[in-house]
Amino acid sequence: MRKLKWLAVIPVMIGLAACSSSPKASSESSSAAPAAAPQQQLKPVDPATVGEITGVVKFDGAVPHPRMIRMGQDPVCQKANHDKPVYFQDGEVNSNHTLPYVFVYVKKGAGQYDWTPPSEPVVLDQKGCMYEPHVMGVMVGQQFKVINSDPTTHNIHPMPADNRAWNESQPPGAPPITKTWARPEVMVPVKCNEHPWMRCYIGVTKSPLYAVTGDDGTFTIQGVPPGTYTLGFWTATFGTQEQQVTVPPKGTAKVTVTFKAS
Amino acid sequence: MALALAIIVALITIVSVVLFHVHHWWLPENIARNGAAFHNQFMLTMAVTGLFFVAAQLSLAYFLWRYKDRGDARKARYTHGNNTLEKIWTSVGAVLFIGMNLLGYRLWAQARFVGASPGALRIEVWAEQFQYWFRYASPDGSGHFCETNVHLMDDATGNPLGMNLSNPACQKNVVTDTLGVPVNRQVELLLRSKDVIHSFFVRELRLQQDIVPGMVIPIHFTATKVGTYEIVCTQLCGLGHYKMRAFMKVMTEPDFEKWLKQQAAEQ
Amino acid sequence: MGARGLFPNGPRDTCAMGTTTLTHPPAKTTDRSGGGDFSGGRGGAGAYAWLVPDQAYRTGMWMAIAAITMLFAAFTSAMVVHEGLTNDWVPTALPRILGVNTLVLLASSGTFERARRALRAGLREKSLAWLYLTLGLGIAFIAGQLYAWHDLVLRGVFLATNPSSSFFYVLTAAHGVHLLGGIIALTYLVARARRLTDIRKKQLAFDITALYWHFMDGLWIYLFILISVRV
Amino acid sequence: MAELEAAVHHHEAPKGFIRRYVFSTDHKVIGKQYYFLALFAVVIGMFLSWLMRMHLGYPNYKIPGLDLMSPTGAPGNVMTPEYYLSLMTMHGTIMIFFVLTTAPQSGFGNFFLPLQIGAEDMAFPRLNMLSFWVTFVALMVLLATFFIADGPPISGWTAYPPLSSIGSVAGPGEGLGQTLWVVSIALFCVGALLSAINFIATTLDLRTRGMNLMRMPLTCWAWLVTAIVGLLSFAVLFAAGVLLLLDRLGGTSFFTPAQLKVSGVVLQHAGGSPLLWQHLFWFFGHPEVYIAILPGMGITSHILSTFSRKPVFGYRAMVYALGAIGILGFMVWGHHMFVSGMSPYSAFYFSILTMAIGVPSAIKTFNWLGTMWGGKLRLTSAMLFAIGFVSMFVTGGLSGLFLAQPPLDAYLHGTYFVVAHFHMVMGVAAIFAMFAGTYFWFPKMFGRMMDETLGKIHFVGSFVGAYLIFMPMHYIGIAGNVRRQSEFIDNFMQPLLPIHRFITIAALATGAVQLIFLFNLFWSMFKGKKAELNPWEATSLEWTTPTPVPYDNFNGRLPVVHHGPYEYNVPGAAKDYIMQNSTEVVAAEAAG
Repeated sequence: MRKLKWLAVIPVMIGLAACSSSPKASSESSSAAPAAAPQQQLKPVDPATVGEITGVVKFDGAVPHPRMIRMGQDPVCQKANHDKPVYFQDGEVNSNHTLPYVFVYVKKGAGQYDWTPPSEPVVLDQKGCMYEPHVMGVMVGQQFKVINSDPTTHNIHPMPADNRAWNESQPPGAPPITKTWARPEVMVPVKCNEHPWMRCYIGVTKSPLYAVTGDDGTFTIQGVPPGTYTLGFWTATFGTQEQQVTVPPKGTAKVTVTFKAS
Repeated sequence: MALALAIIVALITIVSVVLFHVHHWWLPENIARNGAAFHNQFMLTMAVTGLFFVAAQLSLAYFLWRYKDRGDARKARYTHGNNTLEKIWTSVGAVLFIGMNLLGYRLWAQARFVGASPGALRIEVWAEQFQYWFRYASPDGSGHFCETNVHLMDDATGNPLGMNLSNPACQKNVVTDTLGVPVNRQVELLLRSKDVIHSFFVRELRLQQDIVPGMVIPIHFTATKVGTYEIVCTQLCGLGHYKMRAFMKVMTEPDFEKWLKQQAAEQ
Repeated sequence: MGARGLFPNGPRDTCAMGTTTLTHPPAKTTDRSGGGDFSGGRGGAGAYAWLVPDQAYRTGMWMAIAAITMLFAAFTSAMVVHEGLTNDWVPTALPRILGVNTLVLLASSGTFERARRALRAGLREKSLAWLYLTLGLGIAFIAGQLYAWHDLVLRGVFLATNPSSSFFYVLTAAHGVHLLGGIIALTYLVARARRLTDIRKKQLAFDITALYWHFMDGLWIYLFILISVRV
Repeated sequence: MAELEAAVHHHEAPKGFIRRYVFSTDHKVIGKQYYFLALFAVVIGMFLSWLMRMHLGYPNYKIPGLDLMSPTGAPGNVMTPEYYLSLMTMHGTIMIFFVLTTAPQSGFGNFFLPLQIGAEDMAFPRLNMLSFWVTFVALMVLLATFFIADGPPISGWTAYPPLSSIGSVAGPGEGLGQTLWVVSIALFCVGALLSAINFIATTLDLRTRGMNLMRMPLTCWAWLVTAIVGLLSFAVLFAAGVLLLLDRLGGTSFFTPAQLKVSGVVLQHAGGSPLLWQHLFWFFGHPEVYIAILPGMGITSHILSTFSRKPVFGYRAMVYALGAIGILGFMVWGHHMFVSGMSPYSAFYFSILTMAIGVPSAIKTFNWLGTMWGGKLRLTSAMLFAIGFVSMFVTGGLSGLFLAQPPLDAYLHGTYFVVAHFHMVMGVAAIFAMFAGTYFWFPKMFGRMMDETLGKIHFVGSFVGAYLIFMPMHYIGIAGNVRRQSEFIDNFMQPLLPIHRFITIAALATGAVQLIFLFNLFWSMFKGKKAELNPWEATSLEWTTPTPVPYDNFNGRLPVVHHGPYEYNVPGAAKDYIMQNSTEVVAAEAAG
């Protein structure tokens, strides 16, 4: 497709538009999305009936040997971590054979509700030349704020597939960068162009029904209206999974998933 | 006016020369085996250019003052030039400039025309935006640099060079963020880049070479003094260019071996 | 300082027309001697001819040719260097029609020359006929080049397919654009041929366009040989 | 009688304002348009250098209002590293293309070449108009990058691929900004090529009677050689620009190697060569240095002779030296690439030729000194700036002898020593020549005199200031201070920071001195003393025609030339100068 597009450019270059390739190039538009479904009436969430989903994400396999981050080329970063070793977070496994940094979110089933994003922003901090948090969620339209707590210049370079990419630097003393995300996307990787080891992931969702597992591998999603959902589990290095779950009114649904070593 | 200007020109000339001469801001210490030859060539060039500089500027100053129109009856000299003079300064210039260049030939030839000696320690240098990586074949000098795969490269999981970690040859390779080298032993660097053009510059080695993607560029040097020196990138490589640097640790041979083993253990 | 010093003796006063110096082409001095059409003023269309000697137009065209030569020298040396530097040079099989196109362009140079000679001989109608033929051949060449691209496209060879195809498209496109310039000049000549009554001006226009046209022809031969060998 | 004839041959300017001053085909209007375009550009370029210098000297200082210029480039008035690089790229591009290439050649050249050779206009007036407007559009396209989301490109004026060829993945500004940059440069090439064709045809074919080549003022020679150099080099840059644009937009791989991983993305390119761009770019880039400086050499020679009241010393040698520099200029591009990964053997070849180019440069210097030697110097502002040019050219040229030697360049390359070198030799020197030309020709261009006292203050401030800015850069360069860095963060650089502060203060002060010039320029345009016909008692033809210069330059009557361009103080002559069109016959002239 890409090549066809450029084929179409060649005749333009010499000012002739009548090259034989134009009918082929036009086929590109045929894959356009079908017309949007008629607007559904969105229901408000009844706070009296909501329940929650809790669970744990386990890991089956040998605990991998943690890999140390080499920050030797920015002494500011070494100093910020008091010269203690820092380890890569992707692929990290908790000592109790559970996984941290798993993004758990309602993938299907919550579309009929009216979710308005909270007014307080989600904050991404840059501290000790690491992103804090490593995995995070944000709602479509919610304020997303980036701050820099390090005495060195950072660069924030999200590389989304569906949202608008941006690439801005944040020197120490610069004001926070505030953005919003227009479309749901799981996950948006974020790079720092100044410190190649830095990376975090942002899950952009339509609902606030998401959570990230902690250092015991557990998670809790609160405020879930009763119903049946498909949960999505995302990890940086062990792949993704899905699971059906039914939440009773005012009740708790328990989930356990297990990832295998790749 | 003319006198004041002449004095200004002369003052600028003298102060400039003095500041060159006092060496307050000067070449950093030399730790390269061929550093003395570099220094000689540098000083020779400094002498020749300094001579021209002082002569030209002081003549300007002198002419300003001496030939100023003072409103008297003196007439300007009517001449269209002098062919003998033209020939003299053309040939003097040619001999001096090109001769000086030829004197520097050996220095360049030693550094670049001749490859590293067989016993040299080979280290791969990988540059990326905005970091250097150094790869050693193995802690004990055996083995080879294993194949890298661009699709496996991932800085955020600790595999910046894209080595296949299940490959035994790769497991032996040691990747560090500091260039450790033994003192008084020739080192050959193989320069490679993952993305854009970078550069490898160690001031104390008087050595600078661009690192070009798609090419493997060998350079070699012998460091003669133990210490830690800075490696900087001098080729504009993007927004983090200003902080793209690494350190070179020159160590005694036993220290170097110990250091490399420790690095291997930390992999 | 008086006005005399400011406006020293001009050509008329010295009565030394054409003898004091050889740096002037005769056309210019002739114009200056007072016989030319001075009434047009420089603001009006087509009124420059009287003050600019013919030679300047020729020089201008030669300089344009020099610049285009450098442009193509850059492209082609880039190609040769590129081929030498990379180890993944995949040659592109050339479309057969290129040979035909070459002959067409060569023929057009010939017909242009006939048109020019006819004009010299004063045969205006004949000259115009040859000119039409030249224009037709030029357009045929462009069409042939487009067909060559079409041929490559059908084979799945595009601009970005590999370095050799990139260079093929760039070289042919750059040559095509320049030849289109020649076609525009030719069209202008054809359109103005009957109205240009000043035979000297007409010859000048013919000469300069022919110079460009032959250069384009020669350039194509060079490119054709080069891409036959390299691409 | 003479007046009557003039009336017969006289040609009037077009009446409408637009045809007369905007889309004019008159070389004098176009010359002024180029001059003011360059003036506009140089003000912007200097402003950018102020911002950079402030950041370098005082990295923590928040420049008030900077976030208005670029909210993402300077959030909270803190300059980001990429914005520094954007400013640097734009400073270099604007200064080199739109100031140094534009003012001395297209500005003064357009105005004075036809006047000095006794022509009524350039050979192709409409082409001339087109050149200017293409250049104008090129500048607008370049400046547009300040107003797009990502900001101007960050790859420097040399735009080395792959940084410049892979799009926004390489960093901010490398998306649309870099594309606009390439388009702007390509347009500039077109303008420069058209202009060069015009200059050459005019010089070769429109000279008036008696004006044979060896009677042309050295300014005309310089413009001619520059035009030829420009003709041959801009075509190559244009080609390189087209290929770069195709790499960026067309997915080709002329300059972009295969298997690149940038910002975590594996790029789809087939295996181009970054060095290819460097060869093409510097094949243009080195001659470009001479495009910037040769007209300045011509202006300097002209003015030194005029105000020394003495013929140019070694006129022929000067012409040959100009030619030699023009030819050798095309053979030395590799000296920008000693450490680029190019073969070390060719580095050696390039270095020898580079040293050879020092020879004609030295010839010119000696001849300038020879011109002043034994003269009767009138120290006008123009003369002072011409002398300043010689001083700067010598200083900047000599540091080139270090950089021309590969083993020394392997240390100095990429340090402030290089910055000092090229700013001295092609920046300050060329700008001094522009100042000299402005003070010298202002009476002809605007009919009034510039204020000489302000001019002299301007000279002293600029001369001393330029040395205070650029001499210390040699020292920190030798000490190993790397260029193109937005901050000096490491311990190595810290001791050099006080010098950077010193340079910053000197730069701000020297910049402030330029305000005197701007004031003098615009004030004199309206309030200056009315100029006499030949205020400097110069010999060349532009001083034979009244000011404002008639639309057809010589009122329909072209002058006839009987003398060389620099006949000052000829023994036995009536005055201390003989104008080129004078019919006075002096025996000593032939002998001299």
